[in-house]
Amino acid sequence: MMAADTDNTRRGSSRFEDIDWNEVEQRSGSRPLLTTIKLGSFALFGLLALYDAIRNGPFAEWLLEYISGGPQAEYTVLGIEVATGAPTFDFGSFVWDVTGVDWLFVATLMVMFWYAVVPLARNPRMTRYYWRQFRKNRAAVISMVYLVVIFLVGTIVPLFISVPTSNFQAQLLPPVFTTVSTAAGGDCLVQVTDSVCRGTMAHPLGTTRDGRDILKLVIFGMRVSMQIGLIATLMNIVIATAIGASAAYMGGWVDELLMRYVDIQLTFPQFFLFLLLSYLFEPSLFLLIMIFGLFGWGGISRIVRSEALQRTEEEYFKAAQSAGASPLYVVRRHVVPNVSNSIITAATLAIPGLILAEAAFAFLGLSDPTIPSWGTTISAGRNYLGTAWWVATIPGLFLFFTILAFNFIGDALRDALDPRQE
Amino acid sequence: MRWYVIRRVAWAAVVAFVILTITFLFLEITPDQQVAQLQFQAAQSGGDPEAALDAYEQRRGLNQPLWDRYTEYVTNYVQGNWGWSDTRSEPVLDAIVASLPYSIMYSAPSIVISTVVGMGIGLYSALNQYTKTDYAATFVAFFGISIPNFWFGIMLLLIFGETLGWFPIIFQTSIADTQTFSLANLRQLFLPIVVLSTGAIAGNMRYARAEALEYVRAEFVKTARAKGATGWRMLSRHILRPTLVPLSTLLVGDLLGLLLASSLLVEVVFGIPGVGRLSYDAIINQDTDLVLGTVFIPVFISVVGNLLQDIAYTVLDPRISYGDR
Amino acid sequence: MSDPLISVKNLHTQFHTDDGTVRAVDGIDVDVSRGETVCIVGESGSGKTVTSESITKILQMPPGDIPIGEVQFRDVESVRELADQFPKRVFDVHEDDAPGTAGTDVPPEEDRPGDEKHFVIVEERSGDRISRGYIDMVRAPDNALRKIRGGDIAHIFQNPQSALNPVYTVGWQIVEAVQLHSDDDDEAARERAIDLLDRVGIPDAAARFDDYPHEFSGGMKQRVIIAMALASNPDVLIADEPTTALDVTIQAQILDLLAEIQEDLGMAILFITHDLGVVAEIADRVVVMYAGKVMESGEVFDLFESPAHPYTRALLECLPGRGGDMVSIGGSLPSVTNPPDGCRFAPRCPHAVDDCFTGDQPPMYSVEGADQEVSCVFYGDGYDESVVQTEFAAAQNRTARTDGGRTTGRRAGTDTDESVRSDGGDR
Amino acid sequence: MSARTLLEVKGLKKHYPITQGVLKKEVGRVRAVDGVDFSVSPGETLGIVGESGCGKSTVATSLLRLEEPTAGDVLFEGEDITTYDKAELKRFRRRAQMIFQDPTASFDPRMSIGESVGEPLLIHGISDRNRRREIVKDLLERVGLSADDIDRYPHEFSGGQKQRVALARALVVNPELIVADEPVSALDVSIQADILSLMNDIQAEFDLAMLFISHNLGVIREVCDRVAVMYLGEIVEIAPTEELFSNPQHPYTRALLGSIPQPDPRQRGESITLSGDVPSPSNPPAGCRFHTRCPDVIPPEGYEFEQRHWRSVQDLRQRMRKGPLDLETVRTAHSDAAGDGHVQTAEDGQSVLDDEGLKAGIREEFDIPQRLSDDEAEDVLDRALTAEVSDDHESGRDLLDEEFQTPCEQTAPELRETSAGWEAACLLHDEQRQRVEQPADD
Repeated sequence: MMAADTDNTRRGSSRFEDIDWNEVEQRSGSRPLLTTIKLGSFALFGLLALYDAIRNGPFAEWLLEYISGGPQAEYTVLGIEVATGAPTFDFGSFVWDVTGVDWLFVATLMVMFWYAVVPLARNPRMTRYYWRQFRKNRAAVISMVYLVVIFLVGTIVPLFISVPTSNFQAQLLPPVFTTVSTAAGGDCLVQVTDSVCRGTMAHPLGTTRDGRDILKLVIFGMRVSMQIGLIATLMNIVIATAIGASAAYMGGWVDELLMRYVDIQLTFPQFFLFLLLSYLFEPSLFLLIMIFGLFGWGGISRIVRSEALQRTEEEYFKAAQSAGASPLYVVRRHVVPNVSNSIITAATLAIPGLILAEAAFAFLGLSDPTIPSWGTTISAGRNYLGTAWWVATIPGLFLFFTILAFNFIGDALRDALDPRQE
Repeated sequence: MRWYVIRRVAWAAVVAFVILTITFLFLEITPDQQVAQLQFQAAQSGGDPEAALDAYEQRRGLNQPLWDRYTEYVTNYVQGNWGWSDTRSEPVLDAIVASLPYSIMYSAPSIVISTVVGMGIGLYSALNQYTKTDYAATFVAFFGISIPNFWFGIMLLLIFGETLGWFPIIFQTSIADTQTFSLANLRQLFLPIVVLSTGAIAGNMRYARAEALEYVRAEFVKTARAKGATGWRMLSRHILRPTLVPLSTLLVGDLLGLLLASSLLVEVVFGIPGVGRLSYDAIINQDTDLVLGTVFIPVFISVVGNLLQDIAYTVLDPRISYGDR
Repeated sequence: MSDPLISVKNLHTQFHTDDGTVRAVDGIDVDVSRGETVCIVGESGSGKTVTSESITKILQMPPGDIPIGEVQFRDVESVRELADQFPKRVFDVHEDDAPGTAGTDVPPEEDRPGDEKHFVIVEERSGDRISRGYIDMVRAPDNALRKIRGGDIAHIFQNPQSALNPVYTVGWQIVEAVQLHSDDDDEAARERAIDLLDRVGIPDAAARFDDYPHEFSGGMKQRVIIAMALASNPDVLIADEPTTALDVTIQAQILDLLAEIQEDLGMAILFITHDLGVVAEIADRVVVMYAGKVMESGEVFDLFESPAHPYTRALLECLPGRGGDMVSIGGSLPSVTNPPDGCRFAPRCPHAVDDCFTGDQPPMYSVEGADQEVSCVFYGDGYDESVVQTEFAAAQNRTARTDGGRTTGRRAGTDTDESVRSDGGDR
Repeated sequence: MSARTLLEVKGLKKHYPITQGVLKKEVGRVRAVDGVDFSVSPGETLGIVGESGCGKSTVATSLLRLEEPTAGDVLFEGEDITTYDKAELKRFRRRAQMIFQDPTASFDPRMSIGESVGEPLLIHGISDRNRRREIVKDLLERVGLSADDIDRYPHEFSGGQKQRVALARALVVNPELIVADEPVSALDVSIQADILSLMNDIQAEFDLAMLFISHNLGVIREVCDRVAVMYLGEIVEIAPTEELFSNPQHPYTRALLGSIPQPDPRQRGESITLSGDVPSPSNPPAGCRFHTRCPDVIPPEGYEFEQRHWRSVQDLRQRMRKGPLDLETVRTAHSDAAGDGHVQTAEDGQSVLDDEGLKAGIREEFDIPQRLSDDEAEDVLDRALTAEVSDDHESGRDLLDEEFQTPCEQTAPELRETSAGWEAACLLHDEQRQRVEQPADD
């Protein structure tokens, strides 16, 4: 049909009609290199986490305690956070004690790397196409830059600074370039006149009532928000995908049972479910993430199920089936990737909800008071509104813009990824 | 149709029952904070912690078999015996009934305002897609859904209460009790209503816009235009009416939860002694019965809301067959 | 000859999108006279649907926009009525002594009668009464069009599944159509609606009055839509691919029904289709569209007997099932945002010469000895029209020798990205 | 065309249960495909044509076991694939490929077309990515695309190009059978020809057997060697293409052919129009499934009918079986049929038809002449209508049922060889043959 090929013997094996199918059917395939690296990285991570759990023991301790049962006077779930043993990494100047939340966070980042960054890098053409679609929304691009900054600062900087502590030499200092009357009390580092105090570069965003630096509090708050948002959302996605896809794929009574359960879970207003569980478990940050992650997936699983049902009706699904693909192959290669558009969008829109819930809980004083979250700081500033506006305002602005940014991105992603919005 | 409604009501009962059961299980597996407190007190006052524990379990019937406790728990709730609030020294239900009016005082206007205004803006925006008004409305909606309501409340208090002094900072129960329908009461409820409505308006608007857009582009709307329908008739009959079908589920499903959660925070911020505040105080004071009671109120509202939504759906959409589900 | 009822003159309809301005309809003329059936035929992306929706402006605006062009509706009754209703927007060509604006000649764009605000154009009065004139639908405001839409000009659409509102009964929807254009009370409107349903062949019309659209089959829904269109005895029925979504046996029923109704009511039909078989079945006159331009128009027998434009020939020859060799045009539609110079069809035309690639689309030349007009340079001065009056396939084979490709195996991957997007759908 | 049979389908049935309630109790079944037989030889193209809902696509999916058939055998090279286990089925699926209608939906939007086309290779064990790419590149060029297209995504192609890619994907594992379900229906006519001739070329080159499903008789005529015509889950006629087009034996085939508008204005008005809609496959008519719409439906013995009027009387009878007639419509819409004598003025001043007028209106509604040519038949009809308008629906209905029965309703015809030399399922042909065999009967 096409121009004659001079080197027929070389091209021979590359013509479809020359494939010896009897020979092909005898052989079995090998695993690609990249998959091996991926599996290896997860295995390494698992080993490290196991090592930490055993050496520092909080996890094992907790498990033992729980299994042996019975309320004990010293019983505390908080034990998970505070490692009892030596720090995990100790290289002289760099000491990092990896907590349970940290382990989860690293795992989340690894999953994001392997299942978002790597596929995007491997399909540059598709990535460019999505980027072109996404770029049309300028607000989303700005939001993306903002979130990347928040993410990097929040993840890296806390490794090098310590949690801000009370400093009674610097109470209620205003942010730099602003002044405040000292009549209301508080100390002052730079006195302008007798009763007017000016903020300093030492505490660029001012300090709280007990003299903690707000900039540092905000940076630690970034970490908390990112951890809550990303870890809990990833847990939600994983559970929702598993439940939604099984319901769609198995159908029948499995579907009925799972979706009825989801109905019930969603009837319980999520905020109050979290509230009740938080009350009953008196959670650490780790447990709060667990509660959010284990009970927040109902809505997404419904989306996954309906999307998956739609995908199985698509012709490309039938095409793969008629080519002889096994059900598992089809689900893995066609259903999950195509549902992932909706999942990513739903997840991006779910993250702000979780961040907001954590902030609200911290504001209400229902979370670990030792963790400097934005909500805690807002709550602390509430009592000094008249004298120190900045304590409640500044972390609130960060919270607001972070939620806004996620919403903008979610909306842009929906436009870029959702075929329904043609 | 009647069978469908009966089935839905039965299902709502099942849901309520399952939620009660799950809550019971959670109570069972978590440590009882009051026990720890009692033991601590006993030890401090020189008593025997074990004896205190026994006495406590005796009093609360915790030494009975699991199954008996479970049946008693469920029957108590069904019969309206929701337990005793230690901190308020009255039955839980009485405490809730006493605080409910304060919650309704600001949430009822908020629901009405947010539904009417939100849907109105959403529809207008959909009809005028790609215009400046549409962009502005969309931006406002983003603002509304993104702003943390408790912080928003604080900021409003800071600006309009603290700085400008337009609205009172402290909620006065006496005004609410004696002059419920007075300007003074409206003045102290104004900011809470604004805070609660902002998020709900934005949510309503986004949903209404998205759904209406589907119908603005629908073929049957084109048919209606070709018939000569325009203006209000077009909007109300041909776009709003079909939009109500999907919207009815979204309004209840998503916004009810949002509204309930927001109200708790709003009450805490503005110091309104409603159910949310009651819940918050109960949590802080570790009054478990009262916590459960105040959490079950939104759950109950949600169960009923879902039931009404399903029935509304079948009334609104002639295509649904009652044979399903 | 009397004036046509609808004259589309130099109509341009555009859509503003992120990827540029899509010139869906790019300067076309179509006339429809009373009682006649005019078919606009073309492939997807030719702009035929947009043309039909521009007439009464039922397309979405924005993103749609009609920057240039006139749609004249010459129904004296409507002109009188709207002249009374919008006295400030009437333009009387005789009161104003602008030369050359009277008559049916296409006014050049810059001296269309009146200002932008004038849409009722009065050309002749006998005594005080308007006896000749037209409504310019492009400039008419929505509240003036409301009377015409459904009242004088009715529409039926391609997809009966989605053209009826699912939450209302079919009876309600027809009654609405009746009451929008009459003062009938509910009872009278109901009777009229049942009458209409029966007229279009719905069995047990009264019993089905209260049924919802999803309880009807596709063919029956299309009948309901036709009944709705007939609600106020319109002068013109615009039918946009009304049978495309239906099976052939049902298509035959609907075509029969339309022919019957036309005979009874004497209305004009503007029929949009891609199916030349349907055209041959019902048309009096045919307009062939390609990429937003008219390639050829003419009386149906002449056009099928001796298609003048190479594109028309190609369309007829590539119909499957005629027996004989299959012909394909090769290539694909030109870019809609940035169309090529010259004749739109030139890049795919085997006869194309250099003149075909320069300037504007060629003017409509009359074809000698036939009631036909064609936009092809070969009918102009200095060209031999017999060159293009040969079989398309034969011409393709002749030119194929020079470019070395085969017709069927011709690489279709040469088109640009825009053109790929363009054939995604017929907007 | 070789004499060997590649694919043989025997008594294939696919029913979908209609369930109700939580317990999924079966309350009926949709008989999408209800016993079809046909065979395809290597290198041959068999067309299946029919209206939407006739079950033609279900034949395709159930014979490839994309859906499990309810009953019947599918023999591929003599082996019954309905008994295959997973491994055997996978091997079979390499040898039989499918092409779908919608060129856009049949590609995973997130896979480059290279991956999509190479996917069957991967599934069937060619794990060497470079080798797959070489094969796909070669194949893309052979279906008229460029090797550079391999990394492009489906949205970058036009519909016609995507259908070429679909063909490449079906070819890549070198199958022996291709099932094409409406492969050109979503394309413009000018592109259809491209794809059809490409399919013809490829089929000839590789001696492929093809099952070509379409609702478009023109397309069928272009590519098929033989055609099977389906109606409501059954094959009513199966014949060599040209013969079928020139001399259709089954009334349904005739009607189908007759309703295609011809691109020639001189032939206008010659189409045959069938009345009514296709009945629901969940409750197909008894006997011959086409008898409810058949213009040639056989009249009962003892009455002489004009065929056209007999059809109309049948329509009336079928309508009356569903329940009492809707007399309100007759009153409002057919008041002019009766003539002035039958219009009376009621108490409220409105004019109302009397019974005679109503009967005339009913006749007009159903296109029955005001007087039938056969007196006996006229008498029966008149009595039935009188009963109907005097609120005695049951006896009117029963009278018609008893007197005006058609043999088509009582006996289901089977596919039998007709005098034309191929098979059709129609009692008219059975009758004819009986007449030929027993001339004394006539």
